[in-house]
Amino acid sequence: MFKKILIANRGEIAVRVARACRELGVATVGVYSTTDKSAYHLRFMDDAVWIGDSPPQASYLNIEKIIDVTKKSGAEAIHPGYGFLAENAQFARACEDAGVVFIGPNSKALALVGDKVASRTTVKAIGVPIIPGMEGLTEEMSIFKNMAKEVGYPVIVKASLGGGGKGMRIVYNDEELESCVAAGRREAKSAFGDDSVYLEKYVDRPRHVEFQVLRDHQGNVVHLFERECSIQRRHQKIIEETPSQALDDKLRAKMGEAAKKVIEAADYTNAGTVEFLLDENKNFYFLEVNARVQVEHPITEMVTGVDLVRHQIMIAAGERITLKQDEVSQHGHAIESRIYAEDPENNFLPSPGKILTLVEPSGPGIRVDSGIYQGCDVPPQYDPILSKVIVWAETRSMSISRMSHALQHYIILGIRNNIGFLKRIMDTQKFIEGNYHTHFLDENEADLISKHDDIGIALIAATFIASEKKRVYDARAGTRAELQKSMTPWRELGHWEICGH
Amino acid sequence: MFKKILIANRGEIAVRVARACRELGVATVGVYSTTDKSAYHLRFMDDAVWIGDSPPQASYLNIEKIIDVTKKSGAEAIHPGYGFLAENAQFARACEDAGVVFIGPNSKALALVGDKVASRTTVKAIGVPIIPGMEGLTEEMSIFKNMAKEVGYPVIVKASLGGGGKGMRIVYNDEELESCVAAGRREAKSAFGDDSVYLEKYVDRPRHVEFQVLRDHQGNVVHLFERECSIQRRHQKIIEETPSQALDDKLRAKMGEAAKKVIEAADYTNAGTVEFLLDENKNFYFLEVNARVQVEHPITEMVTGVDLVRHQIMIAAGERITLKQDEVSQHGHAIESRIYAEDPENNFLPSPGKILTLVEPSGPGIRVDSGIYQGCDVPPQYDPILSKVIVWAETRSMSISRMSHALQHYIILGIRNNIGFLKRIMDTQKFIEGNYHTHFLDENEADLISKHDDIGIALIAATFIASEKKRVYDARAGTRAELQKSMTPWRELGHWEICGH
Amino acid sequence: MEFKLQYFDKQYSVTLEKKDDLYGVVINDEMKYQVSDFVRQQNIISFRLNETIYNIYFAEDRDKVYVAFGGDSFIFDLEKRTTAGARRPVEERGNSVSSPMPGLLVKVPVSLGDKVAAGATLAIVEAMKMQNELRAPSDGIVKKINFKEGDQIDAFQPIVELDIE
Amino acid sequence: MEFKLQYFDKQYSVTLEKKDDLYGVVINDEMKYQVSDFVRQQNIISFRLNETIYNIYFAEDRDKVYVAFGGDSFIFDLEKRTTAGARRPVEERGNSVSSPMPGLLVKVPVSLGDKVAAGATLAIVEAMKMQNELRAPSDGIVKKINFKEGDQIDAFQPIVELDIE
Repeated sequence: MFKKILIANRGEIAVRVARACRELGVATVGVYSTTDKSAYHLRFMDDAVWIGDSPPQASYLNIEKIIDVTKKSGAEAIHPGYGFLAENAQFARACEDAGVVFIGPNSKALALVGDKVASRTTVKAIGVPIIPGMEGLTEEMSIFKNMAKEVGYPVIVKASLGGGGKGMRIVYNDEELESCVAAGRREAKSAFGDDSVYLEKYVDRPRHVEFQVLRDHQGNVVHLFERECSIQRRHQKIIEETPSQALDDKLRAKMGEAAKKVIEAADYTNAGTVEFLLDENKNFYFLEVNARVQVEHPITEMVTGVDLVRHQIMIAAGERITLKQDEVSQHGHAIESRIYAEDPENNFLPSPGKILTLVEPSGPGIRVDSGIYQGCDVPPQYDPILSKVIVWAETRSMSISRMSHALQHYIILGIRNNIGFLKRIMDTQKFIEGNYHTHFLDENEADLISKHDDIGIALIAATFIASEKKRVYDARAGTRAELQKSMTPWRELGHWEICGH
Repeated sequence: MFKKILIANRGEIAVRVARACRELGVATVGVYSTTDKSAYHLRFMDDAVWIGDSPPQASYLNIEKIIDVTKKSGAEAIHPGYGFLAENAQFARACEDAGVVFIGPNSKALALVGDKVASRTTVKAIGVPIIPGMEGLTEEMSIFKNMAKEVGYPVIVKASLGGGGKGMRIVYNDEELESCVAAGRREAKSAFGDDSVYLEKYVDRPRHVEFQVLRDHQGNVVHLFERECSIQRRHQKIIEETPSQALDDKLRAKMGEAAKKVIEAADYTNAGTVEFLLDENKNFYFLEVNARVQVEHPITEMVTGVDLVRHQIMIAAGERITLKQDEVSQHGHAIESRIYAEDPENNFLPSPGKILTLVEPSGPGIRVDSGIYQGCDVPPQYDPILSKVIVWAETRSMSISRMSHALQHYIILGIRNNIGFLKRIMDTQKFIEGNYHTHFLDENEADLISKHDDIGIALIAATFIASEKKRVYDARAGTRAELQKSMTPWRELGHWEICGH
Repeated sequence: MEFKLQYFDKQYSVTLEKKDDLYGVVINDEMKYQVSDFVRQQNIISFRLNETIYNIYFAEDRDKVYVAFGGDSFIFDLEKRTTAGARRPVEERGNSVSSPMPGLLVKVPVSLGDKVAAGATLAIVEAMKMQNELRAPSDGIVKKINFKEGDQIDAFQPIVELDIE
Repeated sequence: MEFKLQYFDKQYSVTLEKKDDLYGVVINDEMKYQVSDFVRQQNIISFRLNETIYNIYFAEDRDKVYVAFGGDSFIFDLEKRTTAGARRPVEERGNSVSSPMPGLLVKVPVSLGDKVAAGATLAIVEAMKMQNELRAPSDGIVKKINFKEGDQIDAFQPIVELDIE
């Protein structure tokens, strides 16, 4: 096992990795940008090194600097978390060149799965279904047109590299096709530095179901079942659950085996996720491989009892997976909700700022993976994810009830956040029934924005706070005698602070 | 299901019960004494009622008042938690008389299991082993003497009612017997209002292993495996784990069946725990039935996935247990540590007071059931338990590592507490080996008190805080000009607050 | 005693009146409550309304009161809003664009003196990986550019100002 | 610059000296450290010692500093102790008994003028379900009883005072 690991990330995932390390007896080196010098994740590290200015390019994406501080610190391995450099094959290669272990897939597998067109070809060759569409890159508009005709409209144009909806366009007819391809190229170029796009059949109202796989350097491979991630806003998952309501045991076993075949075909090592789309007739199609620990990994940990981050580290250290496929099983039900610094009442605009009050939910079956503390600043430079609430319960309905109450009792004041929005999803009949798809939020967003039915209660509380603010303000402004004469709300209303039972 | 439940308790267990209620959609009524008017548990209740002055007798033990406020509140049932009135058969009867459901065993079973001598007789009759000793009460010293001779010294004198070591005396020879019986009687009288004592063979260095049982009003019964509670200080459990290292599957099944037979023989309903002693030759003996939800119930919840408090409420509401014995299993390993307001460095003296800083551990597999918040007062009138840390992990060794780190990162400042003491137990080779017994702490206590090897680090931190206190103090005392002249440590040392990377 | 609070663009007038142990609360002459048993601790205020005790976390910050209830959090402004700090649609500002969120000024694709049409992109601001395009509220000529690309900007500060004929 | 801190009955003298970016810390002329990179936030202080950054939660309260490290918490007294608030064995007090913890005075089994032997129980104080017997430090005569049964008492307040011949 490693003696020291550098964690090249920030926020909740850096904390998550640090916890795994300390339980393994591995020392940790944290890194931080200028704006992050008092960031939460540093409280969990044995050492902390400054790696550059606040913009990600200058620090968390600065490959040379990160390799350099890793060597200086004596760390033998780097855990990249998710985002930033996690799926950057160039970074993985730089680690290999520097003699540092990259805790993730080998750079060759990473490059392969990062190229969507190449991975489609690989996957098709082993007989795992893919969405009908182009299997090579081209600049020829006529090939796009023919392919669209062949698979039938609607079709979708996607960037070959990258994800997160960038470069993606749904096309409904021949007329739109050319301009959509051009727009997709521009967006892809600016987001990923490469303007390659391809086209495939657009699957309407699919479910997004992914399988978690682990594979060690000895070739042992095991899948840890599925996660359903169909609750998405602008192609961004915000709620995930497992088991999926869409699978029965037979389909689950079939998809699990397909996921393992994909990982083996790519000669992929470490933890990886094989994403599938499931159409309304329960046909599944390979989508892509996520070559990192995922934001939603905790729900798999909750139902299988397998610590994924610890397994990542152990596999990277050359250890064998001792789990056997027939020994892992799903136990109970888990849901994750992602807490973002964004304002659902104002078009989900980012909301950086200072967290004035923070109270996390706790209790049986509740886990909070957090990257914030009371008093911290949430900087505008990085991803708006603040934390994740993960619940486990015996049944799906208890799990939903637990999540709803956990969210209701999660207090983040000072910045706007999506907690109420997430809670309303939990309370929605369609979600409770489990019959949803990736367009669920788009179709229901209006109903999920707060109606402020309870604003009266909030106003009562705020008014009493305001009355005391005014009293304190008046007391500062005037002398004692003047205060006696003035009709402050305080004296008029009496002192209510200490009144008790 | 009930619509509203009154929770006749305080602290972490009142919070635990309130969480179970809200997830079931049941409204809660909390109660509080005068000193508890800002207590943590009230934050989790839908309503809160004052029930009397601070001494327990005036409030949390005030049967008449509690029944009265229950009726007035419209609550249909009372959950008593543990301690206070939880095992008071008179209270259970008063509930029955008032037409309120007591969430616990029926009063007849409660009275039976509360009487240790009567329950020994019941248990012996069904063929479950008991420790050899007296099976009836007597004032005759000669009967005590003959029984001691029959079973052989050492013997133990115990109070017939009550527990917690009160009235208990270990006797090594004939000469001590009479005075020990007399002392036991006095203590029992003062603790439980009844001076009945009895005598049994003293089992040296036993392990304390208990089985959790659930039984519904339809007669369905299931056990949820064992908890090992041998880490005790003055007969008070402080660390519990499951599975026990002392049992193999065969012995586990045998003891589980014995536990169910005991519960059935007493016609016991709801959740109950059958306690056994296990001697060095793995013989087990019935000890007593704990007729309540126990402090250590969460570790059973963690390894079986069964929510015990929810089951208590469901059983009390007349619902059937749907769990089948062959469907419940133990998954992974769980440990609980009890956090007390007591000072290990000063003979474990209670340490009430104000909590100035509170940071709870969190992360995968960590659950904190707490009864405190930052800024709260821990009153001197009640039990010193502040909270419980419960961890789960795949294996026992990972579970111990997780607990050790969770304790290390549990911050309670303002009052003294036993967190460091508990952490040192986790780090002890003997505990890690799993080969321990109920005298473990007595035999190792000296090694578990802090040696202050790290006091240097604490002193560095404290000194820098002190230097700033002095600076602020000086700044207040003098004018700005005087401050310039005086040699404060602050100016001498420079301003270090804002210095960063 | 009357208090004025604002949530987004909505004004609330709240009157408090004490009668014995009860407080009468009237909001906008519509919603009426009788509350009692106020207890305030460091960051939580509790009160009774009918058969329920509400425990409500709050925070204060200059002219704002933050209140959490039922999963939602409310930010109330206590005083009349000045332009800075106000949150109103960019279109309302007439002759300038500003960002509704603090962030990095990524691009200003116009120059002084440029003639722009309503809806043209005048600036792109990025925060938390989200880019926001700020568009001209009406036809006009670029009169003033207050920041340069790469600047960190606050919310509601005019970035580009137009001359509107 | 020297600071005096006390932990239980143990005195620590800590000197801080600043050299460039480092602080030299010497404790009781024995333990020597070179620390750097101090950052203080609301309730946490961090500093570097060799290759480790320590993040240490603290609290302050009048003349005390509370520090948590490695699971243990330390309460340091900053000023010379007065009798009240000091924690020293009851026996040292000579002619009176007091409780080392706040609690309820359950019993005073002696009366004014009683002659008592060393080790006799003079008072029983209960806190958190634990009873503590306070015993006479030496032979003597009961001179003063400062509280009555049922009183709530603070730590280190003389409860029963003796005349010692």
